[in-house]
Amino acid sequence: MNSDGRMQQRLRHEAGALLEQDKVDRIIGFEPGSLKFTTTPLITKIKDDLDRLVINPFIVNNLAVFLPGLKGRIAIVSKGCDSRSIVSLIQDNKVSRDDLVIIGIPCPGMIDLRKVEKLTGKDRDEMDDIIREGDKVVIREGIRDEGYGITPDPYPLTLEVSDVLFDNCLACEFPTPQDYDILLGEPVASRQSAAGESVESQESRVESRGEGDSRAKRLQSEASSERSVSGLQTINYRLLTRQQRWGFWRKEFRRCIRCYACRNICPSCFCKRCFVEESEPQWLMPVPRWQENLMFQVIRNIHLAGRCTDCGECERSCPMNIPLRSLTMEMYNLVGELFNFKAGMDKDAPPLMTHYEQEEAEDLIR
Amino acid sequence: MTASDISDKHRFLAQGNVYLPHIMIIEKIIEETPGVKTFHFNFKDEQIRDEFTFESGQFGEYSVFGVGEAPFCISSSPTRGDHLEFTLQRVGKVTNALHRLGVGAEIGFRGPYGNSFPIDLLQGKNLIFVGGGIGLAPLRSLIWNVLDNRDKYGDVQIIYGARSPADLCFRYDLDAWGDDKTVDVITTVDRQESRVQSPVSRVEAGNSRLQSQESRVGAGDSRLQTADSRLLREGFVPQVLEQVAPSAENAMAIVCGPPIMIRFTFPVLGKLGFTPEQMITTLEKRMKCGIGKCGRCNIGDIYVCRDGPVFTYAQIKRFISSEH
Amino acid sequence: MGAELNSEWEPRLLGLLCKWCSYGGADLAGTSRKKYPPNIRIVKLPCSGRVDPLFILKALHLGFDGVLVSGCHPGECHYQTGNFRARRRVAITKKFLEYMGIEPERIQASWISASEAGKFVEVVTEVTEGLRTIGPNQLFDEQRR
Amino acid sequence: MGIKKIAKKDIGNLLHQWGKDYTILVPSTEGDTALTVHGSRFTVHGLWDGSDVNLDWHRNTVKPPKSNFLPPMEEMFRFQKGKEGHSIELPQEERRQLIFGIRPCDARSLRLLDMIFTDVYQDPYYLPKRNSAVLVGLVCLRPYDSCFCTSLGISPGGSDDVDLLLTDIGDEFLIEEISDKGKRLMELTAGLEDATEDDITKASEAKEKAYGKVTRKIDTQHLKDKLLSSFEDETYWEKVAAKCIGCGICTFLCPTCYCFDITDEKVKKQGARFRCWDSCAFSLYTKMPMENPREEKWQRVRQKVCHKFEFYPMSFDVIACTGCGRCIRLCPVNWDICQTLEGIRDRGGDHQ
Repeated sequence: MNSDGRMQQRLRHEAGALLEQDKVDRIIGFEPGSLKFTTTPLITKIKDDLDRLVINPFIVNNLAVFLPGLKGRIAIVSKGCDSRSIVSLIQDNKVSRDDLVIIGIPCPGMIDLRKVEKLTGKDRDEMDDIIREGDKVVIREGIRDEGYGITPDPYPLTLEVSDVLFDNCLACEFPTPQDYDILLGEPVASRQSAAGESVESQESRVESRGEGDSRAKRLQSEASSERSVSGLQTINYRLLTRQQRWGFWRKEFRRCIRCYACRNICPSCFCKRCFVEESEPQWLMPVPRWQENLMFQVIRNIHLAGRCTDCGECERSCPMNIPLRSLTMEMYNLVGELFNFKAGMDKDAPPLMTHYEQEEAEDLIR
Repeated sequence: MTASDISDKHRFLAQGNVYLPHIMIIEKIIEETPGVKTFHFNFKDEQIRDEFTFESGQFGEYSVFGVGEAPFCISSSPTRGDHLEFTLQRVGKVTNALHRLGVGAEIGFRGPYGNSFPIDLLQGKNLIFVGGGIGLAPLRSLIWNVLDNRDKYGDVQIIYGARSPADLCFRYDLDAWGDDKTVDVITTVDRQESRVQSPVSRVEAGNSRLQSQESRVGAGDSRLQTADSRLLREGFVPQVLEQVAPSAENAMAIVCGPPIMIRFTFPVLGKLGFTPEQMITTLEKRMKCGIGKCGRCNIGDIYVCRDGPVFTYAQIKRFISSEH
Repeated sequence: MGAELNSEWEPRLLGLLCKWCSYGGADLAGTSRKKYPPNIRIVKLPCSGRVDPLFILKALHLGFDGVLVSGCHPGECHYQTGNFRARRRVAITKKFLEYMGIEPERIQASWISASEAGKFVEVVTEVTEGLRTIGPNQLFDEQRR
Repeated sequence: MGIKKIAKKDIGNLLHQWGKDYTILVPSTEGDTALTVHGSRFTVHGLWDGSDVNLDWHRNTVKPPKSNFLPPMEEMFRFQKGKEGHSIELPQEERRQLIFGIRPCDARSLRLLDMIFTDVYQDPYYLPKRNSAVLVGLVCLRPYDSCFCTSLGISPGGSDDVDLLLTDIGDEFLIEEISDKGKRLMELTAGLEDATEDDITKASEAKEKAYGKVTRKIDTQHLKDKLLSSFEDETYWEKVAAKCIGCGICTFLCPTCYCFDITDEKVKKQGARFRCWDSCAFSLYTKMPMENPREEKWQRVRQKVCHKFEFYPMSFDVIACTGCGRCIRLCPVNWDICQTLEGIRDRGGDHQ
C-alpha cells in the first residue's frame, strides 16, 4: 500500500470516529469523481458515506470554500494550501477554529491533467491509468483508435512527477498543513527546500528549457504570440514590458465569459454579495466585455490581497483557460514585498487590509 | 388563458422588434406614499396612442434609457382615460431612476404583455378584492373596469390593507369607491400609528376623508367608526378577511399583495369555502424580457410573464409552497 | 490611439481629497489665486481612509486618465489611522495595475495639508503633465471614442 | 441525394469557396497550442482566419455553438438623446454564418433553442442568425466519457439537425447532403469527388462504432413525473446541491441553456441596451428588491435540473438536454447531473 492508501485508510477510520463520538456534525472530504482521474467533494453527516473517502493525486479542490456556508462542527480534510485558506478564513472571522477539526494531509502535490495530456498527446478519458510511484508517474495505455494521427508511444509511459504536478504544487512553500488536529502522515518538506532549490534556481531551471534563448526573450515571444505555454509553466510576466503585459491581458480577457467560477471556487471570495453584482452603484456592467472582465479580475485580486494562498483553484476552474494564477501569484508576491505579509500563516494575526505599519510603502507616495 | 391566446392579441411592436421600447412621455406624477409614485404617461407617437389597447391585469416593461428595464402592471383601467398609468415603489436601480424623473421626461415602454383578468369568468359573480400595499395597483385596473360596467357584476367587496395609514395607496380611489353605495370597502392597517408622520396623498391632500380620520384613530381601539361609516381597521389582511367572512357562493376572490400576504390569504379563502379555481391572483417576478424567453420568472413550468401574471390558485399551488 | 488624432485631447484627472487637509489645501490654492491645471475634478472625502480601490478603478472605467488620492501627512490623520490604511490600498492598487500593464503614473498619492496650497498646485501640475506625456487611458478607448 | 467526398488537405479550398457567402466558424484552438481544460480540448467555434487549415475537430468544443446565435453579449439597440428626445437605432444585420464541424448533439441543441425563441414571440436577434446559418455537421467519432447523447435520442452520427454531414474516413471526409439548404450549398461547391461504395461503407461503419462508444446512459422514462413528485423534497435537493459552488460554467457552456439578462449602458447622451448570458445558478438571477424566490442554492440547483428534464418537457414535449456532457466534464467540482437524475429515479415508486 502506498502512502496515499495508508492515509486514506486512516482518514476513514478517524472520520468515522469523529462522527461516532459526536465530535463533529459533518465531514468534508473527497470521494471518487464520476469521471476518470477526478475526485469530487464529499460533504456528509452519514457514517456509511465515509467508506467513499479517498486520498489520491487528484484531490484538487480547496475544500475550505465550503466552510463559510456551513453551520455546526466540521471535520475537514485539508492539504497544505487548504489549511492556509482555513487559517485565513479564521482571521476574517468567517469560521471559528473551535468548530473545526482539521484533518491534515502532508501533500506531495497534485497531478495536473493538462500537463499529462500535453506530454502524452492523449486526453484524460483515453488513458487507462495514471499511477504515482514516488517521484515517477506511470501512464497506462489508453483506448486506442486507429487513424487519428496519434503517434503510438511506448506504454506504459513513465514521467517525472515534477513534470506533471500543478505549477503551484511545484512552487508550494508549505505542503504540510499549517494548522491541524490530526495529521495523516509524516510532515513533508517543500519541494523547493527538499531539492535544495530556491525559487530563483527553479526559475533558472525553467529557463534552461528555453534551449539557448535568453529567458526574457523567449517569454516575450510567447506572450506576443497567440498564447503562451502557461498550461505547462506559470510565467513570470514581470519580465515582459508594460505594453506587452497590457497586450497580453487584454487578449486573454476577451475570452472570459464571466461564469464566476474563479470567484465561486475561491475560499477567500466569501462575500455574500460580490461588488460586481451591486446595482447601486453599478461598479461594472454584467456584460462580458474585456474591459469589464479585466476590471473584475483586478478588483477581485485586490480584495484577495493577503487572503489568497496560491492554491491555484481559480486557474484550474477557468473553462476559458485564462492564466489567472499569474494574477493571484503577483498579488501574493506583492503583499510579501510591500508589507512582508504571507496569507494564512497565523490565525491570530489581523487581516492585511485592516492593519498598517507606520513606515511602509512610503516610496509610492509622491 | 394560454400562450396561444396571447399570440392572437394585438401587438404593438416598435419597428417590428419585440424588444424595442416605444418612447413615452410622463404627463403627471402622483406621490401615493413616501416611497410610491403613480405615473400618468402616454405614447409620444400619436398614432400608436390611438391604436393602443390593453386589458386589466396586463403589464409592460418600463425603461429609463441608460439605466435599465423593469416590469410593472398597467394600473389604470382600459375603460378610463386617454392615458396610461403605472405605480411603483422605489426599491432598486430602475425604480429609483424612475422616481427621479419629472413631468415631461421620456421613458421606454413595451407591452402590453401577459394575460389578463378573466373578465368573462368574473361577470355575473360576486367579487371580493383582497389587496395589500402596492398590490392594489393591478386590482385597481380591474376594479374600475368592473365599476364602469357595474350591471354586469354582482356584489363588489374590497378589502385593502397596508402597513400603516401612511402606506395606504390610491386614497383618492378608496374615497371614490367608498362613496359608491354599490361597493363595500374595508380598509385595514397592520398598526395604526404611522411610522411616517407627514400627510400622505399629496395630490389629494385635504380631500381624503380617510386621511382626516387618522387623527382620531386611537390606540387600543381596533375598529374605528369613521364619519361616513367606513371602517379603518387594525389587523393583517388575512385576519380581516376571516372576520369579514365573505360568502364563497357564486363568488370570485381576486388577491394581490406582497407574497407573504398572498401566502396567508389563500388558506383563509379556503376555510371560507372558496375552491382554488375561485381564487385569482396576479404574481410578480423578476421578469426581464416579459415575453417568456429570459428564463427567470418561472414557477415550475409556468412562466409568469408568458402564462400569467394572472393565475388561479389551482394553476400554481403545485409549486407555490417552496418557490413563492 | 495615435496622438495625431488627438490634438485636442486633455488629460482628465480625478482628485480624491480628504476634507480635513488636502481639500483645504486645494481650497487655499483657489482663494489665494494660485494657478493649477483645470484638468482635475475633485471629490471631497471624509478621510483618505475612505478611498476604496474600486473608486480608483471606476474612475479609470469612466474614462479618467489618472487618479490622485490625497490625505493628511502620516500621523496627522483626523481619525488617527485613515491615511495609513489608504496607503496600503493605494500601494497594492498601483502596483497591481502596473502588473496588468496600466501605467503606474495614472495612480498617484500625496500627503497635502490644509496649509500646503503650493504643494497642491505643484502635485496637480506635475501629475497632469505626467498624464499628458503618457497619453489617454487605454482601458476604455475602444468603447468610448 | 449526392454523396461526395473531399480530401482533408483540400478543406481549406472548400472553406474559401463557402467563405464568399458566409462567415466561416470552425472548431479551432486558441493559438497554436492544443490546451485542455479539465481534460477537454480547449476549442471553440471561432472565426476561421482563412489562412491554413488548423482545425482541431477530433473532439467537441468547450464553448457550445449557441454562442454564435445567442452570443455572450450582444447589442440590442443604440439610443441617443437629442433635442427631439430619444431616438433608437437597431444594429446592422450580420453576415450569414456557416458552422463547420458542428456535432450532432450541438445541432440538436439549436433545434431545442428554436422552440423557446419562437414561442409566442419571435426573437428578433436569435432567429435571423439561426435561419440564415448553414450547419455542416461532423460525425462525432471520439465522444467523451461524459457524453450520453444516445440516451436522449441523438446519435453521434445523427444527421437530423444538420444541413450537411461530414464523416472522417481517414484521409478524406465523406460529405452527405441532408437538407435542401445543404443541397443548394453543394450545388455551388466545386472540387468534390463522388464517394465510392467503399467510402460509404467505411462511413457507416464509423458511425456505428461511434454509437457504441457512448457508454454513459441515463434512463429518461417517467423522469418528468418523478421530478415532479420530488420537487418538494428539500432534503434530497440539499444533498445533491451541497458541493455545487454555484458558478455559471454548467449553464453558460450548456448548449441548451438560453437564459439572458438585459442591461443598459449610457455615456453622456448616448448608450446601448445589451443582452448577455445569465444563469439560474446565480442567486441574483431571480432576486427582486424585497424577496428572492430562489434564495437557497438547492433551489437553484433544482431549477436547473427541473428546467431541463421537467419544465421544458411540460412546455415543449422534449427534454432540454442533448447529453453533450459539457456540464459534467467542465465542472470544477465534478457535479454530475446524471447522478442527480439517477437519485431521482431511485427514489420511491409513487409513480408507475
